[in-house]
Amino acid sequence: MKEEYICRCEEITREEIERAIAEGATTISGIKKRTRAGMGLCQGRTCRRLITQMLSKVKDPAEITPPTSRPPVRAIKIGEIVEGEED
Amino acid sequence: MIQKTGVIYQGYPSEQELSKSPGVPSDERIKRGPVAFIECVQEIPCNPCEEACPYGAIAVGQPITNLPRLDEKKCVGCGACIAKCPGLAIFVLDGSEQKAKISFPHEYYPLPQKGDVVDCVDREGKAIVKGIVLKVVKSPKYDATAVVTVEVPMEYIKIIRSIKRPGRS
Amino acid sequence: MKKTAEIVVIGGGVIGTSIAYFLSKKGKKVVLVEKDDLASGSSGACDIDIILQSKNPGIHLKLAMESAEIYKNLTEELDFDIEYENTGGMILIEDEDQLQVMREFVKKQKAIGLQVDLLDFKEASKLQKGLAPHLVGATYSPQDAHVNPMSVCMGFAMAAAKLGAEICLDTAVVDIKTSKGAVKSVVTNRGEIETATVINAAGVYAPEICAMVGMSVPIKPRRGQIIVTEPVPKLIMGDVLCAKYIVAKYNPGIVECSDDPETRLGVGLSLSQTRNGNILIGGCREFVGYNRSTTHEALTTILKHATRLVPALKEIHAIRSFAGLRPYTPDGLPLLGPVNGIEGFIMAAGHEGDGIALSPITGRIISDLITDGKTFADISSLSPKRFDAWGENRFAS
Amino acid sequence: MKTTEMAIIGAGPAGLSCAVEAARAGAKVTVLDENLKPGGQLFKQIHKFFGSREHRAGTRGFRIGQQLLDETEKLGVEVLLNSTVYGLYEDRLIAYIKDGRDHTLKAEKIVIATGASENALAFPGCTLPGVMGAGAAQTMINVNRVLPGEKVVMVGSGNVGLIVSYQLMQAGADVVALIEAAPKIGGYGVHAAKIRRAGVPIFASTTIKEVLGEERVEGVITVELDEKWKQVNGTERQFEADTVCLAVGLSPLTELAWMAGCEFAFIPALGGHVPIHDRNMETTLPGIYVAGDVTGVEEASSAMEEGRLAGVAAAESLGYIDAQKAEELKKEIWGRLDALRTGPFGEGRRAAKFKQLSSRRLMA
Amino acid sequence: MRIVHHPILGDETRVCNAIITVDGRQIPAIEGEPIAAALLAAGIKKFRETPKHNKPRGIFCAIGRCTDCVMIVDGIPNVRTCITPVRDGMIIKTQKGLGEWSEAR
Repeated sequence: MKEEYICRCEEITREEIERAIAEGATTISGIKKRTRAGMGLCQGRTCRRLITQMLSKVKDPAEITPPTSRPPVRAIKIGEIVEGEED
Repeated sequence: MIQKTGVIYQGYPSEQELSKSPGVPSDERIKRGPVAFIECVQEIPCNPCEEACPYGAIAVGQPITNLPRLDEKKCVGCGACIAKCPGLAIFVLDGSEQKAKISFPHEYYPLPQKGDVVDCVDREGKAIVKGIVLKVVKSPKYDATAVVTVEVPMEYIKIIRSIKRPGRS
Repeated sequence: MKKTAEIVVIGGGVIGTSIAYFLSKKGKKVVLVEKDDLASGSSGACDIDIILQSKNPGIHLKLAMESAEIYKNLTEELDFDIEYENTGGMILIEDEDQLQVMREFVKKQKAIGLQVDLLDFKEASKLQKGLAPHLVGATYSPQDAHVNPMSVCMGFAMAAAKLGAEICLDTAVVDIKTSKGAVKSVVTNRGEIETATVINAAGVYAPEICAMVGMSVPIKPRRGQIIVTEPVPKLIMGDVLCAKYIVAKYNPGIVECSDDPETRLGVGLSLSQTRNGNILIGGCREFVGYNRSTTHEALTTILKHATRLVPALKEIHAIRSFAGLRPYTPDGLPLLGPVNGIEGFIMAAGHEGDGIALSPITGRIISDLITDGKTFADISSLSPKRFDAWGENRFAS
Repeated sequence: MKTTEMAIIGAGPAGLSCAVEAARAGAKVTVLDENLKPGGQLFKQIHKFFGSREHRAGTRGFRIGQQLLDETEKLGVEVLLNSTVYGLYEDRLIAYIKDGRDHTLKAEKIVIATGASENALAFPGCTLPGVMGAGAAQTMINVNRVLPGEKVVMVGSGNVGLIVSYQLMQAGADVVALIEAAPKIGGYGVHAAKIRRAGVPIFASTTIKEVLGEERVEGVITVELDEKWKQVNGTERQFEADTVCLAVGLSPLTELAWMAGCEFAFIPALGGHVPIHDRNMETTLPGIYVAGDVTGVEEASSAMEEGRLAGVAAAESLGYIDAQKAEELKKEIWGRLDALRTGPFGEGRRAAKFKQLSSRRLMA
Repeated sequence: MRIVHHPILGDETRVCNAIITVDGRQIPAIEGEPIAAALLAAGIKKFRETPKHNKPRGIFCAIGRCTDCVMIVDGIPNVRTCITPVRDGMIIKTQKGLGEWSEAR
């Protein structure tokens, strides 16, 4: 049987996330710290919901909030950020 | 596979659901000549059929989730509602002659041509009988939805609802 | 339910977990309480560098060097991959003035035994691709290294747990009870823990814990903002800082009152690349209380500074930014050891940006102090007692 | 830094409808969208919409998109395309990239109309090329006119799964099966009936056990689920397929609202955590509004109504509409929204929306 | 495969007016369409190999969020092909792992 990837970017499997939950992770950032799930190129935008579902077995889903949202919400070329608007 | 009957299990309405639907005309009416047959059995917020009918034969009213009610006396089977229904759920049946005529919306490429002998399918897409295409109506008002009329033996009037997509076995 | 512990460690960052580990190793029965999750404060919002050459020559550098020694074998010792890598590191120098300062800095560091050299631009360019041509040189030390700070926390905590420590997450300390000038118990939102010894390793929140025993310490949060890039093939050789970083770190007064955002925000380059390929671009140093928001001004200022020194970064995508609070102290040194007036209350906080570098040695020092009453070096300059007068003055005002 | 009275983030059905209402009242409106073309997801909707005349029912989605664009143009709304908003900072400062440069925009009123994104599903083989979102496939066939595959297994029987199945067939593909984990079909029966009579089998209480193939999708093994959602051994079926489309729901794209500091409520029926708003679509932060799927996943018609509501309310608070007139307009819009949220499919959302609207009061 | 005839959208009116080179192979494309669309039209489904397990990936979300479809475009890795428009003469390479930076850049 093939691997079942939850975090597509960092190639983190369902088993790895289950292990992190068993180790005491109760938040999405807790999973992130322990497995790297959600730290990849897409920043958890694809796997967050799947992880929330898995966490909801140990925690009320109402309390599972996304990790702090910080800019940039899209991958932005650094060269474009430093190229400020013309005054 | 789906065991239970009814639209939420089979994906199309059961005989029972249709018999209770206010959009379904009586058998007698179907025998008298072309009439709309509305297979809309869930209360969804939608009413273009009401406006589509130039004869005022379809009523939804308020709230717009009411099931469309067909006034089979007013309906002349003109088919203006067929292409207007966003759910492609309205058919026109004509049981007044020896063979049944069934009109239905069609949105696949290519369109069948008048005179084509086609595989006619039931609500599950099963090819039941061969039929002849009598008419293919396209109109700018229909916005790319064609209305196709096929002729099949009378016993299939309440069974046949479409044709096999062209080029599919 | 009331429980008892030989020692209660407050804080699940790199300092608290390290102390819990070293104490457990010495057979102490430790309970670590953390109000959130491991590495939720500064340890989870910082860079990955263990830099020796940025440390002030003196006790600071000495501790960092001892700590670096422990790091070398820590992955094996903890049986946990902390992503340690001896990468080396450099400090970029932009002009003659900076060169002057760095020359002195290097001389003193060498005297203490750090391997560090001054390189000219050509030599520096060989080690680090993509440098801006206006740079005049760099200092280089092969002793600098990387770890994953979150893994360090996890590794220490799990190793401590294996040795019998109890790690209580989601457990906030609400009070510390004392009697006749000695610690009696720690009260948490999940119950009371009787203990005679409590270690305050709460980082930027250490002052809150101190307040519970009526004590005041001059630790204050200093915000740093860091930008994370997409993972890219190896581009950054190790830790890359700029001389300005050193200036910003040790001269908070200069930075605050400037009109130039780069100076006002205390912007200095701090570049490193994680094992996964993400480049961390820092940073700045601001006093804005406990505000952990990021700002557009810092984002653009940090990136402008970074791309001025390493233009190759321009082609890379930023995927995230974050802010962390460093526990700043007025003399740039942590508060380690017992305090006056409250027996059994021990400080281990105030490492500012050096918590990662000093984590293992702090664990060792505190465990030494508790079990033996002394440690390998004279750390009197780190004693919290040095700020006793500060506290009194503060109460007076 | 640029300034405007009203900034709308997202030029989809909600954002454009909002812009039209506010601009009609006289407000200076700037719409930002990261895409090269405005319209959001409307341009891939080639089916006729449901609803009433006011919702432009019976009109195909992409034509509604074109009509909205024409209106915004006529009203002189500034639409900044290819403008990627990447941050919403304190003091209502919007940071975005356009034409390879960093820009900032400060607005008195901000409307977040960022829509929703498709949920993923994990199963062995879920990362193989050929497994994709149903919306992704829809974009490919209807916008880019490229067929992602020829034999498709569709996962999910909500309206998206049903409609995209139909459209894949219109584009020339075969849908070999549609599977649904729940015991019954989730979307409208009329959509299901369309694909059933085209010969698509629908398997309820069924999920994917494994997708076959090493380099790309070559087949799909499905398995049935019991009442406890456990896989039942021996019920496997194998399909030859080159594509698997996932239509397992949408989640509101709330990142900017979180970043701005809006308060959220947890309402599963709307897709999870959604920003709390009042009857003016204003969030818990004064001057910051939300509209459309970002407030909870519904469909384009309600998104447009919510956009209008936000447009009227924001224009009112900017002083372009007097209170009485605004009240009338809002009442009309609410009447239409309420109508959309009736019937067996709408009641749940209506209740959920009520909960969302009451959250602010509960918090206070 | 391109959809030439469509019952709702009508016949395709655009023509291929660009050539892009994918792993050395020239394929026809339409200026301005997403790179990913041109690749699918040419039957290419695998866009990259993952860093950890070298597994194939292709299009997944098509809106630039999931980043599964990234490739090396004109020497720059991690370019999201689903939202990057085609320009005539683009050089595209299947990305292996984190990809590599072209010196020519």
